[in-house]
Amino acid sequence: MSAVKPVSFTLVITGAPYVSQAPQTALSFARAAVSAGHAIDRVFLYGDGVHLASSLCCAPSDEVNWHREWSDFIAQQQIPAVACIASALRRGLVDDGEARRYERDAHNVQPPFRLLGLGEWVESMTSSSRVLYFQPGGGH
Amino acid sequence: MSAVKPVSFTLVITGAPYVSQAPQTALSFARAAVSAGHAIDRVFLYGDGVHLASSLCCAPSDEVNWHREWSDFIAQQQIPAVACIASALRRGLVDDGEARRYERDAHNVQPPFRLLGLGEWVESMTSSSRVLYFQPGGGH
Amino acid sequence: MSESSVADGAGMASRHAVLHILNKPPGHARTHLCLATLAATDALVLIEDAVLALASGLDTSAAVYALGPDLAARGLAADNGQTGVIVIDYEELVALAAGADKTVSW
Amino acid sequence: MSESSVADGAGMASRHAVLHILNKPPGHARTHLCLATLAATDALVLIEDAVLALASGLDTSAAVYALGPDLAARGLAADNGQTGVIVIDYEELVALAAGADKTVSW
Amino acid sequence: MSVLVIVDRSPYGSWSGRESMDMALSLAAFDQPVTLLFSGVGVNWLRAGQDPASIFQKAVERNLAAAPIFGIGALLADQQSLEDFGLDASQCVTGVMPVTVEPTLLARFDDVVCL
Amino acid sequence: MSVLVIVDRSPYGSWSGRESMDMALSLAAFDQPVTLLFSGVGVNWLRAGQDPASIFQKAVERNLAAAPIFGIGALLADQQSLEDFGLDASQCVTGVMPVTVEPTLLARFDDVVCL
Repeated sequence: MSAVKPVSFTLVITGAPYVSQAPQTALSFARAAVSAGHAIDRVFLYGDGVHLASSLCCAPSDEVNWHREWSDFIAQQQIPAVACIASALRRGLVDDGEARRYERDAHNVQPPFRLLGLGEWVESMTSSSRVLYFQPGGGH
Repeated sequence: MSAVKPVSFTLVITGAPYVSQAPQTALSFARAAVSAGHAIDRVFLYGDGVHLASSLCCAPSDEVNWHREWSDFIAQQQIPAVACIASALRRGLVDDGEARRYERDAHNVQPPFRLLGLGEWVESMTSSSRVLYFQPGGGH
Repeated sequence: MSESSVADGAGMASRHAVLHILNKPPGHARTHLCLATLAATDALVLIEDAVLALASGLDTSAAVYALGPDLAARGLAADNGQTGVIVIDYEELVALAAGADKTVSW
Repeated sequence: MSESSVADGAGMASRHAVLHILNKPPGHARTHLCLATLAATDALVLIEDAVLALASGLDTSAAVYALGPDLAARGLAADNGQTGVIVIDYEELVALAAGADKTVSW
Repeated sequence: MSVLVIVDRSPYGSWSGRESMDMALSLAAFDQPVTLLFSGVGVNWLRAGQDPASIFQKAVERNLAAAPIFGIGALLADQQSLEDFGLDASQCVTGVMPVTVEPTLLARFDDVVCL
Repeated sequence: MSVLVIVDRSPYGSWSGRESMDMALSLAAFDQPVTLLFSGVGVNWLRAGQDPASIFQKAVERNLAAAPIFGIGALLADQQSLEDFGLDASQCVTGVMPVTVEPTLLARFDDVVCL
């Protein structure tokens, strides 16, 4: 691995689990990056990717639980994990604070994911060596 | 309107609000159908369309609240409204009963939408005069 | 539009074996599939992003309808490059769907 | 794959100005856009549905890589109609991305 | 009522094709006549030797080969699309019938579903 | 760091194009150099005279015309795509600059974003 100089990645995920392959490919990439000694500065969920932060997704019992795989990886590696607040609210993803603000009786954003603005992504664009996008395929 | 013999429609919606135009077009169609004296047997949410049943979607204040528009229309017209349970569970939509079964501390399916199987759609295929599909465009 | 034009829409629909309803933009693989199955005696209704086909061109001998609100949203008119397209509203779309033998949503 | 081939991957990447990562299936408009911006000195990595391009054919003089697990999932091998394609794993994809001047995710 | 369910989405990159096949299986489970048609990139669902376990997804190949047992009338595939992806019958799951996609094809069915 | 944000999704049928434009506006809001490129069906975002209120959606035309005020460097449009959709500069919002989409175009930017 010494041939590759360590860099820092931000991974942007714009496809939902069990709808697109994006969260799966991103996780395989993330694990390989960490193994190779690279840093992951941030995981940023945008567009339909915010559904990866849902605490209410009930994966079929015979399929991999991508929510749990991602949550565990993020927690183990202590990677800041952000879902875009604008994408999230319009797609029915709210955390405790937004639930109060919008007077909803439930919330469904799974920590360690946090709802924050696109400024987090801009920060990655200026500070990470590479920003990669894991998107839906041609599904729709 | 007398030129058109009244028929019964089932409307299947497979695109999410604020992601695709599908729920908007479907509602305009549904309102026009009811005005013309046609019956709507059932609204069936499938695929990403299940997000229309979310109780936690917080629409931007300067945009139409499609969740409320649809809920009000369904309640006023007393149209059976179903979200496919398999599509819903893998996309993070659970009702009270499924929340208990999967041991989740919240639920986010807005009545009058109910979670039921594809058998409801099959029933529409055999009993409705026309089954129309309102799908995502070429967004992904 | 007037009620008589709604009745006209239904009358036209009754001549069409299949009413094809397309919402995909030009260039989408689904557009090709729709056109490959479109008989000259069928009718095609362009809704949502599919109305952009009026600007890029559409090669069919079938009857073509386009949903007016979707045209207006995109700054298009029926005469945007394509001739013989009939602009309809949601009421007429309902009449076409109710009057057709069969509908396919592409 | 061996560590030395990972190093090779990184070595190759350093020669490429832009690493294009494509996940759309053949026929998708994005595929055309990707190919239109692909320089002969760039590299193209096919992942997810894009690996199907090995079956349908791909016209480029740029270096082409394809993600092995996505090929296997779809029952394809590197020699499926397309010559000169280099099969890589996630480790090599990371090395390519880390070593490239710039990456574009299509 | 006989229904044609068309699958024109590619395998594994999105779940859309699976959800179409679930519809076909559901019709069959309720004893409704149903036929599957694979078109465009969708024909790649039919390729023999798929190993989706490599990307941690479930295989559909065996389900498709067993389609008649589940009550699905036929597995049709667009001849042109098969050629576009270098597929002939010997490289497909068993029971695939190539057809030409043309207007008369739809006329054989009471309903057509294409998600 | 200068960023090219590419919009190749059609207007109104999906929100994807808007979410790309939000990214461009966000970069501009944080004083990062950013350019928008419209390509394929995406060039239809640039057509003058859009009336999305007819389908109860928000207009973006005025925002695009005001792009320089928001700090967006330029509104580029693929010349071929403009022709494909029968558009010339006079039918577009003001300030659109036609370009040829080719490898050298990307070389002018440090980063390229295409959702």
